[in-house]
Amino acid sequence: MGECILKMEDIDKSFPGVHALDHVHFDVNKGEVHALMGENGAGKSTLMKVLTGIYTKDSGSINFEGREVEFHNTREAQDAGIVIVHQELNMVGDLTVAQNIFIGREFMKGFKIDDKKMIEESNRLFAELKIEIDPKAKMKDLTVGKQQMCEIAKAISHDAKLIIFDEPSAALTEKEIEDLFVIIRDLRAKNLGIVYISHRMDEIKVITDRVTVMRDGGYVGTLITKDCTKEDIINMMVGRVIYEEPKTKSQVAPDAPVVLKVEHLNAGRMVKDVSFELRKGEILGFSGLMGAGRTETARALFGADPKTSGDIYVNGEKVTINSPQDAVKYGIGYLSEDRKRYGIVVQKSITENSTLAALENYMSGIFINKSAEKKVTNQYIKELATKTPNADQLVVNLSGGNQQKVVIAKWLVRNCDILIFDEPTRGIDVGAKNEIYKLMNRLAAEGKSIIMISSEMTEILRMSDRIVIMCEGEKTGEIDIAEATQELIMDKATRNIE
Amino acid sequence: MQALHGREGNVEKIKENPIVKKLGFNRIILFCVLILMYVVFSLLVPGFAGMARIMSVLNYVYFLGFLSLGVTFVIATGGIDFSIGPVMFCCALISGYSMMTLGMPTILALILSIVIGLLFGLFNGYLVSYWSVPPFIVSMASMNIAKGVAAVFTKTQSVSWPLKDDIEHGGWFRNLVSANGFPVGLIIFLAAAVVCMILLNNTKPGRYILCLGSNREAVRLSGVNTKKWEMLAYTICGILVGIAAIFFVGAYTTVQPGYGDQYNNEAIAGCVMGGTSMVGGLASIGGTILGVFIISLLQEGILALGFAKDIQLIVTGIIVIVVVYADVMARRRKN
Amino acid sequence: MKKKVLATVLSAAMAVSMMAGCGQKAAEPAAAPATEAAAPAAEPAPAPEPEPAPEPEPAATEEAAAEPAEEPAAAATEGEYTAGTPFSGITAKEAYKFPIDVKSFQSTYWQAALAGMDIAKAELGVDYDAHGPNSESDIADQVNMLNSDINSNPPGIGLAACDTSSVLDSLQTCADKGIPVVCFDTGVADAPEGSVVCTVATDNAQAGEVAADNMYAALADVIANAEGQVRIGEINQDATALNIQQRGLGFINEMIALIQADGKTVSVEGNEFYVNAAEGADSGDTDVVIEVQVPAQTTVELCSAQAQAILSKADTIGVFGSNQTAAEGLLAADANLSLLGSDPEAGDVIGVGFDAGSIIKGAVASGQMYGAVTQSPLMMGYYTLYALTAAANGDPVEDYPTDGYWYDASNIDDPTIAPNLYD
Amino acid sequence: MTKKKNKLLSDQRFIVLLVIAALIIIYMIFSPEFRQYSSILSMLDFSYYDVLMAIGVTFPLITAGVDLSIGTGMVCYALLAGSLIRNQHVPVGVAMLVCVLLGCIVGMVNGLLIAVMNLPPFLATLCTCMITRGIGSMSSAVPWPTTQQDGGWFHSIFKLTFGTGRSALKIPIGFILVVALVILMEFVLNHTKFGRYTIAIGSNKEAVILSGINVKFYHVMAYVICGLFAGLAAIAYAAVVPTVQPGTGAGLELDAIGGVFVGGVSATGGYGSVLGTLAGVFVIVLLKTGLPYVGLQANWQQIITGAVLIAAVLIDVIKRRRAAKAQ
Repeated sequence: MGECILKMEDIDKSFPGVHALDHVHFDVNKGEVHALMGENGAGKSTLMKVLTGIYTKDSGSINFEGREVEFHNTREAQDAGIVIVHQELNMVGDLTVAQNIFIGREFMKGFKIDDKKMIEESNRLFAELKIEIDPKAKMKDLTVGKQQMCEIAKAISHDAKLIIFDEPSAALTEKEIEDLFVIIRDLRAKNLGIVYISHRMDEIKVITDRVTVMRDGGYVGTLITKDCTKEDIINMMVGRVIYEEPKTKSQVAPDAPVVLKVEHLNAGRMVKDVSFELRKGEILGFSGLMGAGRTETARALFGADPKTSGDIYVNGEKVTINSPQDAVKYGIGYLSEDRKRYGIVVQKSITENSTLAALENYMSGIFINKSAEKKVTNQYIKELATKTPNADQLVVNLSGGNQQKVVIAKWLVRNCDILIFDEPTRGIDVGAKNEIYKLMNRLAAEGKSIIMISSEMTEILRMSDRIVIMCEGEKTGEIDIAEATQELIMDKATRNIE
Repeated sequence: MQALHGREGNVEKIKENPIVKKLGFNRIILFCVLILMYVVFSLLVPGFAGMARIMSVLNYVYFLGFLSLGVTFVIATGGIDFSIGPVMFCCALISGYSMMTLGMPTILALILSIVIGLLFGLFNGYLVSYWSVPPFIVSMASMNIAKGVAAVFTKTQSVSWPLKDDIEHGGWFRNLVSANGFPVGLIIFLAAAVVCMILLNNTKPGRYILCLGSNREAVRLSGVNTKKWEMLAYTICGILVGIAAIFFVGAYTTVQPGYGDQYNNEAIAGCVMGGTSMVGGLASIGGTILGVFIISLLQEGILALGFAKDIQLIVTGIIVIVVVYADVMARRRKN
Repeated sequence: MKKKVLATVLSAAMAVSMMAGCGQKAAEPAAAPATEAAAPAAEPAPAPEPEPAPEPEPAATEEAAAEPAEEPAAAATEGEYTAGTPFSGITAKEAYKFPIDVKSFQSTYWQAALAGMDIAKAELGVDYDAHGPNSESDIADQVNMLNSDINSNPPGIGLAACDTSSVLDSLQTCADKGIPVVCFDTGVADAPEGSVVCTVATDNAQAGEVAADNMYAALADVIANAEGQVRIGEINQDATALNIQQRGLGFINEMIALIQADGKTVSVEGNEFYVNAAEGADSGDTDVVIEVQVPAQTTVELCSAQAQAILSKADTIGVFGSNQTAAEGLLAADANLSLLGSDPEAGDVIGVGFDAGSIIKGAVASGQMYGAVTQSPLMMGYYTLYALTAAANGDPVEDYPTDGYWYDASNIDDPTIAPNLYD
Repeated sequence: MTKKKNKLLSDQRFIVLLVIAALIIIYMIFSPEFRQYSSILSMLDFSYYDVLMAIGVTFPLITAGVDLSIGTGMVCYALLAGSLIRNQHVPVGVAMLVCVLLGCIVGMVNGLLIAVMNLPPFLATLCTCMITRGIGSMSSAVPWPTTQQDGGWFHSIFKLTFGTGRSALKIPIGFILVVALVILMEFVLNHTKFGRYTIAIGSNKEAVILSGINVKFYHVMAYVICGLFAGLAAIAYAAVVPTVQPGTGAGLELDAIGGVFVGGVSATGGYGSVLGTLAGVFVIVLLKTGLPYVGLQANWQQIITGAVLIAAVLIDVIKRRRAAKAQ
């Protein structure tokens, strides 16, 4: 193993209300693949953003190639040789693949950008990666998986000394992942430092040399991969948090009535002939790769996006849902993965958000009955244990977990019986995560029915009574929790892809 | 505004005071600015403090105030309406022509003015909400259409509304603006403002309009018919523009086809100055009223000092930049 | 800032008019238009050489222009203008300061009026403060300005109303407060008793008639000998301002009368207002058509678009632009067509303008524009200040109509005309 | 190949070209006057400043911003430079430079307000619109030199005139110039860093920032370019308008911006083409200058312009909806 290329010491970073990084240590050697692990919200991405200059650290030191560095933007980090393959795709949809890969460092011929050379270079890169993508295609026309590959190609095309892969595999098929590993090994052989962020334990075992585990924004420890077991890592990740016991069998009564039935749902190119049933009191997990069409299915079902065909039955009755209004009318509530964009009205108070979907119940005449509104809000603040000074607090000032609780309160105030949770714990710190799980289980026990879309395998296995697996817009499997294993789910999730 | 950046701690303390919170810190500052301006002008211009000046400020406040109130609703949804000025002229022209030339009774003409405003509001709102045409382009188009329709209808004639003594033509309507020196218009304007305030803060439409300005998708996914409420905001704006037309001719008598754009900027400036955010979701009727008063007072004061309209435009422009920048900074600090 | 700019322009205007008055080397009026265009003899240069002007000080340098530029100009003309008018012998009892509300500063016309006031100001030892809205259509702004002036209780107010109805309320206040108002450029017909003490304005209908008379004189033979229908155009910048309406109708009605007197038939088409207001027009297929067009807004480019449409019609024989903007629009339209000229027999279209300004003056001098009617803004401003002073003194004053002059290449340098041809 | 054909038919620029052709044919059928060379010349004369403004404003619009100050700005520059010529006897060439420089400065101010101070583009440029209108109104009406006067040479930038009078040969080289500028800017948009980042900022500003590009600089530049073209437009405006009048100019920006939208720039930014802008502006110009020829009263122009604008954007909206449905 080579010398140390990166050493981050005592990194501390706070956001209003959140201590995101608590004196974290992290180091990477040349010719090493170093895994950075932790639950959602453990601080992995924040740490990498501090490293690449997107955030500025509050204290601590970063030492890169023996020099003390502090980057102010990604450009400086890039110039120093640190590149990052982002988890959220950061692509300019209106530019072509080649233009995206070389954005910010275009080949020039005088004043003219040498698009031809950029296309040639892209082709060379893709050949190296053994993937087929047309460099002249507009980025927004590609599938999520291909966009992810472009991100990787872009990172590799930099003359980098340290490459950070932030959950690169979330959108990739098994084959693509294998290709990726070949590339990573290549890079390792070239004596580069590589940071690999992932949830998938088996990947970690296969590709990495060392593992650093983070929890609650703090540093837990570093292990040599080949010397440790999966369980060691999991124990470090989970730590003091006692999670809900993973379900071993469905909690749903066998005679529970079907509350929602979806038949042959088609919408755009991401939802193809999807059918499933949801029973009263059930938590139905939706698993699959990124871009498998789960969110699209939920949105089409909810009426948020137009659908081409398909029948929906609520409590046995056929219903027409063409808009969220219709869905809400039939007691369906949707909690988006992107709360800031689709869930909460950030600049408004908790009260205003809580009653948003059920305002008509809090009117006296034409006026809003503000005291009734406040009463119900306070009731749910208490019931869901939302941490806030008062009900007038603007939602923007709450932490992710509490924001999620406000969204849940919104649907509970509306008295929805069917709740669709799309990535319910994304962006929520670990402590709050378990609260959300508990809450979901309680809701199910109280007779609410829940569809839970999740990319976190542990979450799926921990929460679901039954699991629907999707791939490329189609439903590829449906397994009872009793039979579910990670391997089985992964197999079905990549079934359609050769 | 400078003080804001100064002793941060003290300012924060003041901001936390419950009374200040209720009224809104920015509004208190605006109010102080307004009073300060009045004092400064009174000191600089002998006799400025008289009633006559106030009446002349009020004349400007009325129509501009109604325009600003209207556009506040639109901006609260995150939209914009550049057609309010020309539509106001269109209302006044068509209804005035119907009254003066076609012999329509005054009361009907007044109603007609509001109806025309309403129709333009519906038109704008429909295209913006149901067809997702960007508000800016819609208002550009309806501005052209308002000018054109008014000119076609009046045969490119300017229309002069009857004077107070012109009983025969229904000069009584001027009593809505001012009766025997008593500013009736102010009462009506403030009453309308109170209605708007209640509408915006205490009713369902207002709540939805504000929320949808802040995050349209979230509101839609909460099962709210966002299109309906967005269209309503434009419609309310249209109605208020129709009323503004009455107060314009009540104070200034004559409208010409082909004009009116000059009032767009001032109305929007008044609204934004009052703290209604262009990013949507934040609107303050009280702030809008203060903003309108500041613009009107500025106009009168600058004239009284012997400068022309151009200085007023420049000063207004700079004030709006400062206010909006302060807003942007405040927001950034929060996040 | 504004005053400085204004003063500079004013003094330049004066210098040029003086220059034009002195150098009597006008082009021969009979010369062919082509050669005239080439000969820049009477070209109103942008006052590059102030030397020939009979002024003791060079007015064109900025410092000189900013402050006392008016005095020498006034000195040269002292006493000349008031002789024979009701204003002779008036002196100010106090150093009054009058607010003057003009329609706007958009066209140089108003600067000429202010130049006239500057002369009177120097003679009388009074002062004035002029303001106007950004554009002649900003009616409300002008009312605010007028009210603001009233509120400062001045000894008198000079007013050129953008709109005559909208100022009535304010004029009532003037009457109540006893502030005398002198209307200039535009009279206010139903002004309340006791507010407007006198009006100094051109008789616009008569000015329109002058334009018609002169145009007809040039076109009579063409009309008489025409085989088919011929067309006379009129561009009005709007159909709303009273003075434009009067001028436009004065032209139309006079033209109708003249044509019918020669036994031809004539009809009016185009803008509805003018068509309906025209008196005595025939209908059906007539020998002469008078086409009136009004642009959507009072900008030169839109006036020009309208003028082009008329000019390029094959049967058009004459076009009248009824104010500075419309006339300039007409000239802009002719930039590509080159149809305007002073020889109708040779197929030239007779263009008649209104008011002055360097562009129109240049075109008249070169013969591109057959001629134009100018009001006397200079005199108007001059007399306005005298009337105001008299009213402030408490002396009786009466209306004073200023003349509309016809000018063409032959008399553009005439000393009685030239001072009114502002740049 | 067939794919290409379909693409051509759905390209808004192609539709706009068809509209232009249709308008011209209609005018020619109904108005013999319009068939004359001089009519075309005049139409071109009055199109230059619109086209120049539109070329400039295409860039802010692609960044999903807007510049409302170009109309009043243009008049303001022409007035200030014009009074320099009249009162300070500044050579016309220098005055032209002043126009361009003023344009760049105002553009820079807009850019700084928007990109650095984060003001909403609408408000920032609304304010500079008021300010430039105010400054413009402080000056008095100024005619720039006419063709015959000293310094009148600048007219020949846009129109070469050989000979005099009716027989004079007039060549609208302004059109060639404008087309050259359009091609240049189309090249800049598609093949230079500035252009590429302009598109990228409009499409996904966050991603551009993360790519380590100095976004603020390029964002400001988009407004500077816009201002620069407003300055050029001021020269073109002074060349056709006999007297530049203070207090005017408000509303002219809408013709240009409308033209850009008709030309197919996406109202949400991220896509646009200068060639499309050229075509779009010509639709507006044809409506403005052409309708009088077919005997429509001026008021109808405004109504029709409004309708065309909405139609153009509706096409864009419907197209996007269809695309969204297909996703």
